[in-house]
Amino acid sequence: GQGAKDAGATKASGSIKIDGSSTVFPITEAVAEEFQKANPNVKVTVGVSGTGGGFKKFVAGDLDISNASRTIKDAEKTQATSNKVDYVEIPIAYDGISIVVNKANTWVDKLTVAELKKIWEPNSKVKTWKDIRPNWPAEPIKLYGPGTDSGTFEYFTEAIVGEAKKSRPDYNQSEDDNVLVTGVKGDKNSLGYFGFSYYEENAKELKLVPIETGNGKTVSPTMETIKDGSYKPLSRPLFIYVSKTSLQKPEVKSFVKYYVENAEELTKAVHYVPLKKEEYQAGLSKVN
Amino acid sequence: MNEAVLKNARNRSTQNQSQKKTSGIVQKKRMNREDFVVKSILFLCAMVSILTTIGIVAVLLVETLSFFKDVSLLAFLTDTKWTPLFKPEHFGILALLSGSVLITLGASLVALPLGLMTAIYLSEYADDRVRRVIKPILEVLAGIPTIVYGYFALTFVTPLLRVISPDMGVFNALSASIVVGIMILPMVASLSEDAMVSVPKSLRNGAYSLGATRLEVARKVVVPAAFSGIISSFVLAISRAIGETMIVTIAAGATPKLTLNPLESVQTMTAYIVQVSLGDIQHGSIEYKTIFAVGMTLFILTFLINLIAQWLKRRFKEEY
Amino acid sequence: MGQGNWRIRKITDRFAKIAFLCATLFGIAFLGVLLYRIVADGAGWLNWDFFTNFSSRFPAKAGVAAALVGSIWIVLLTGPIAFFLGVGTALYLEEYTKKSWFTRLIQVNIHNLAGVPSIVYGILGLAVFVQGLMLGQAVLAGVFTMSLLVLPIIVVSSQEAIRSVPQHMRNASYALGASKWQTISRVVIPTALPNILTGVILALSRAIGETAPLVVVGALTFVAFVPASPMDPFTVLPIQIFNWTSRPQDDFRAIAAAGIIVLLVVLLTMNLLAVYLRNKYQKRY
Amino acid sequence: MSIIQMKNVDLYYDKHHALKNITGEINERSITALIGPSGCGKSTFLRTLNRMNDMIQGVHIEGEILVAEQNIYHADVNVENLRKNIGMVFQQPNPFPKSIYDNVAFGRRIHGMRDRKELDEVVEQSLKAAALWEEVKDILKKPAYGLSGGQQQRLCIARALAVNPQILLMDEPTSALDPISTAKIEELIGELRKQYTIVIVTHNMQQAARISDDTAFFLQGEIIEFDTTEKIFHTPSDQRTEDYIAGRFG
Amino acid sequence: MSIIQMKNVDLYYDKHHALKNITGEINERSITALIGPSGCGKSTFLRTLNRMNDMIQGVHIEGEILVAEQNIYHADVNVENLRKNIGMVFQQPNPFPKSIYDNVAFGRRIHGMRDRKELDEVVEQSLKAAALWEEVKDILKKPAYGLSGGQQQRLCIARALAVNPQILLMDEPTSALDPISTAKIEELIGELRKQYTIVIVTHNMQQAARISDDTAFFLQGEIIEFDTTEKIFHTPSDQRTEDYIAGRFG
Ligand SMILES: Nc1ncnc2c1ncn2[C@@H]1O[C@H](COP(=O)(O)OP(=O)(O)OP(=O)(O)O)[C@@H](O)[C@H]1O
Ligand SMILES: Nc1ncnc2c1ncn2[C@@H]1O[C@H](COP(=O)(O)OP(=O)(O)OP(=O)(O)O)[C@@H](O)[C@H]1O
Ligand SMILES: [Mg+2]
Ligand SMILES: [Mg+2]
Ligand SMILES: O=P([O-])([O-])[O-]
Repeated sequence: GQGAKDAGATKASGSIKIDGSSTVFPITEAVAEEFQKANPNVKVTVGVSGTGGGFKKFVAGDLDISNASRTIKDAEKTQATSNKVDYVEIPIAYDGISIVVNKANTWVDKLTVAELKKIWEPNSKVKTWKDIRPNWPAEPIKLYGPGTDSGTFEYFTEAIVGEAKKSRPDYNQSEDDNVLVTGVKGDKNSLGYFGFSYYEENAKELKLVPIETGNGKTVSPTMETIKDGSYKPLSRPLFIYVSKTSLQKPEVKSFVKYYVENAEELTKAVHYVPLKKEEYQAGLSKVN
Repeated sequence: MNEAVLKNARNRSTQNQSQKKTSGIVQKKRMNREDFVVKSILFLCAMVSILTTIGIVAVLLVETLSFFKDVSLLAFLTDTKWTPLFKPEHFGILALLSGSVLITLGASLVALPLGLMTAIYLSEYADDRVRRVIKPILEVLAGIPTIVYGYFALTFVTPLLRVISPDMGVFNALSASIVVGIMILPMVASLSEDAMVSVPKSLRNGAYSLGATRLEVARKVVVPAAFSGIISSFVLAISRAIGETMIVTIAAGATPKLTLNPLESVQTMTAYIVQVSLGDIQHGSIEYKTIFAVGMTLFILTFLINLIAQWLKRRFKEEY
Repeated sequence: MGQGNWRIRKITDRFAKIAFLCATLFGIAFLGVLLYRIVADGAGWLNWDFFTNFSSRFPAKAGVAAALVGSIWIVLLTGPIAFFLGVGTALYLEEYTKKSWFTRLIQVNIHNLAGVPSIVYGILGLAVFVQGLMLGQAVLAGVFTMSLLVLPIIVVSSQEAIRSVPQHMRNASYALGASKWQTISRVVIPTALPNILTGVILALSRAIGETAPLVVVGALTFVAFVPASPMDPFTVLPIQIFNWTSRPQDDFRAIAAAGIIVLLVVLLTMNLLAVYLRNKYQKRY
Repeated sequence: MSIIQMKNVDLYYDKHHALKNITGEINERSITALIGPSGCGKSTFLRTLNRMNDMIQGVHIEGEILVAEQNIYHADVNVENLRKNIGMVFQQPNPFPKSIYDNVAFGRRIHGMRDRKELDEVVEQSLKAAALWEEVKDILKKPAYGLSGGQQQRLCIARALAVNPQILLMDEPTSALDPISTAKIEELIGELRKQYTIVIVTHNMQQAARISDDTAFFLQGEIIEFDTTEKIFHTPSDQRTEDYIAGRFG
Repeated sequence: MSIIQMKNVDLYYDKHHALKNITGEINERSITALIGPSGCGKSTFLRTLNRMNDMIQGVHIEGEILVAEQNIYHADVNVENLRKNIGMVFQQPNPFPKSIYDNVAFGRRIHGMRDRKELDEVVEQSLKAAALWEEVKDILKKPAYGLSGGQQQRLCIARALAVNPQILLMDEPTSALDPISTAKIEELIGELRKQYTIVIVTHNMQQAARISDDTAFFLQGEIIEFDTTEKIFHTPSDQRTEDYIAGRFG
């Protein structure tokens, strides 16, 4: 199915303003597309000015919904309070972070969290593959990762290095995950991390690195391992923030309900990982 | 013919006599409202750019000052690392500055000579019909979305360059600057060509009649006479190169690094500004304020470039 | 001045001609390769639905209806506004002021504005037009922001164009009793028009390809309706294209190419008028 | 009766003293010729009469010039109207990059004539008066730049005549013309003398002698002698005038 | 002995047939005057002799022009060398926007002269030859645009003379000059005749009669008569020539 379940309030009209994270955008777009079809009189608009840019507008009361790839920060909360913007936070999906190497890389079978930390921590001594494990080649390692202001970067550093935004700086950064894919593909000694969906689309040309978590188990990111939480620690939740004032508007309310009810299916459709059913239920209850 | 002239003259005389009573040759200035209105309107137009500058400088200045409350100017100017979004934080503008210099310089090395040569070809060598076709075609290059250029650099130019120099990075300043150069090429070519075409033909004829070759006419007569326009085109093009983000972000990566090696990945000041303003960063935080400090630096940089250009123009201008 | 000198000069001249031609062809060849790749990727996706559909998560259903109309709005409104402001400023500087510290200041200013990154215009536009003038995230806010962004290009090229109008033409007009404005509007502007139009072409080319400042001002990415007035929310082609290229699926990159083709067609159509006028008025004297 | 009076006019190009203490009168409905060697200031002087020097930066004028009893350098003079009434033809042809028709119609249009028929009439009359009509009547819509040098100059004369000036300033108007066209223009000038005041710079002594009533001889920015043409050419009072005229061929 | 031979030369500006079947010879070390009404093709013809028409788009030439026995329209003619040896002075002064010195030195410099002393020498000689030295010797570094019209024209003559041409084409070189400068230039032309071949367009019949050995009379693109000046001015064979000359004043 293409996800167009009955959208309920077909009589709704008005407009719904959404803005924020580029990571969350594909999901919201999918929802908006379907909702719009069912409610032609509602004008849903979705912008992509980044989580930070979205929150800026959201806390000023300019938006109905803000897409976010992280939770709201204290300073943003303060602004929201002072502008009398009250909101609800609804998690809507997971984004797995996949570690990949070049297809021609024959030596890497898995990496432990400790090894990843050793590679990525500030002042890291790792210059060649050999510096990670002595039996790996003495070829220089080329690192690829997302730009420093993305949610992925923040989450990865927190999970691996132990503190958000702590990272060695001398890796190839790019804002665009497709560009990272190209980078890893083009470099035999590369190692990179980026959103799971980008790996999935390019699975044939990349080699996925399983992660050995604390208790000796090795996991690769898949829909299942991310969803059930076993792909730890590299999956992060995505959110939408809904203004409570806006929720009073019937069109917004029905949109949000529609969003949460259809999130599972539509999330999969755009290659993100859905939450568990009960998590969606929890979200839905915040709206009602 | 005489009759016609006479008749005409007679007509005029009667007309003149009737005119003379009402209006002498020397008339009091009527309240010249038209010129006043026009001048005022044009002045307002000019004020738009002034106000824009004031707006931009104000925005930059306020936030920059508040940025320097937290970060010392000395560290800003001497630190060699730029990691405001990292822990540990460093605010060494040099790392971004070198990226901007590298890209701008590279792009200029591509666009200025090629653009000027194209302009000379079009204005001095090409047939008028050829010119009328080629010029708009080249101008298409200015309208291609930069994201297209970015991917073209990454997926076409870089692999090509890597054939020559296999161990250059996938992200490198060279590929980005070549493509930025191509993007600004029409700016140089078109505007310079216009300036050259405006040089009166009689000047060219003067030189040709002395036995000058086309090249000599172009170099010694046309280019000097069109100098002001050429410099303006250069400045606009360089400015555009400095301001470019997308191509650089895609093809050169986003790695602030103090290096002048074009084979490495870099980040420019503008790319950084875009990255942060469209990212996750919470607006109003110190990290966010960095973009204004960077913007201010950029503003000062372009200001210096413009001063040099003005000086060049005044120094070498030839008026006809 | 022996034969040697002649030969060297001749050879230099020949060589230079070839070099100049190569330089010209380089740009064209580059464009050729670029276009070839775009068309090869995107042409297959161009069909009527592509023009009437809105953004979609299914590549096959995605279209540019909103973005196309948004881009047309932006260009159609930015063109005249930037032209008026730009040419007006250039005229003021070239015809109505004596060289003084003040005009030089304006001059340096304008050149400087050309180097300000586009996103900074976005930040300014957000503060002044969206919030200050309360335009909201509407087409008009985007238009004003874009107008400021491309202003320096038009001002600078117009100034050069106006400066290259020979003085004797102005004299001829003044001697007939024309007022300053009559001289400017009927002699200077028509004579300078071809070169002014080059600036306009370059400016609009820039305006049609920009993403970042519009995003900051509030241009959207998903809009499932066509903006019917300048006060409506909007998106533009480059934003749509940018969004598609950043998707993981290959098909989206192909429809991005199709989007680029549409954008280039809009650009060419728009340039065509300017190029036609330019060729019509261009005279060598 | 004099229509133009110069009173102690001095003109400077920045520091260069180009006109020195020019004093004299120009009679109404007469032709005044200005002669003198190249660079002596004839063109500069001519331009002071319709304030075209206003256009040149760094020009500074002292003294008074009265036209019809009014000082044209007075602050509230309507310069456009002054120039409309004092036409000018320049040393070098300077047509606009427009069609032949639009060139001639230009002046009338800016002074408000809109009617196509009237304009047609003016254009035809003016081109005829400038002895150009026959050559261009079929190509009125063609650009003026296609014309030969002489044709362009006659076009400029036609353009000046089209606005019906009362005084006509001509800076070597026939120097680019062949004898036939020159004859026509001279004939025309002769006709115009009956109603108009004409001031003409010429390097051609015969022309000056032939057509002018009065002649002013300039030398290095000064008027050496200014008298009837008869007197200047036959019994000049200044040795330098005599020398200059004597060296004549032209 | 003839140095230039025209054989059935036709020239078209696109469709406009501007020169029709021009045939004739120009003698070495002589002065040939081209006369005829405005627009008859004198300038056009002059430009065919040093191939300056190459510069104009849409020009199409048929027939042959031999200079020193060589067809200058042959494919492997060195056009720059041709033009160096055939100097040209234009109808309107066209100095470069450079200093007076650089204007005169321009030709020599492009032909490879670098030595400052030599250049100084050439500049001085050429300016003297063009009767301009006295006026400009102290302002050689000043821009040429500050000069008066006549001074500019003499500067252009100096510029042409500076490259030592063997043939000199002059398109109404004195039309912007006063009698004194004209006299000097004519005197100079008289001097140059001893070594050089000069072709001069003039509207001034006296000038043609005074200085030229041969005269060609053009009418509507054709050479009506081409003979010794003596013959043309006293016993023309064609009625039209007689009419044109008779209408002379100049
Ligand atoms: N715009 C100007 N700026 C500076 N000096 C000038 C300017 N125009 C003319 N002059 C100078 O003023 C003097 C008089 O020039 P003007 O053009 O009036 O001479 P003229 O008598 O008309 O000469 P000609 O017969 O050659 O045209 C000359 O020495 C000239 O160099
Ligand atoms: N570049 C050109 N393009 C088209 N036609 C031209 C061009 N130059 C001249 N003509 C035409 O060719 C004819 C001859 O022009 P040319 O300039 O040779 O005349 P001329 O005899 O020198 O006249 P004048 O004495 O007025 O200078 C004229 O009818 C003119 O309109
Ligand atoms: Mg003069
Ligand atoms: Mg001619
Ligand atoms: O756009 P992001 O905030 O998800 O990086």
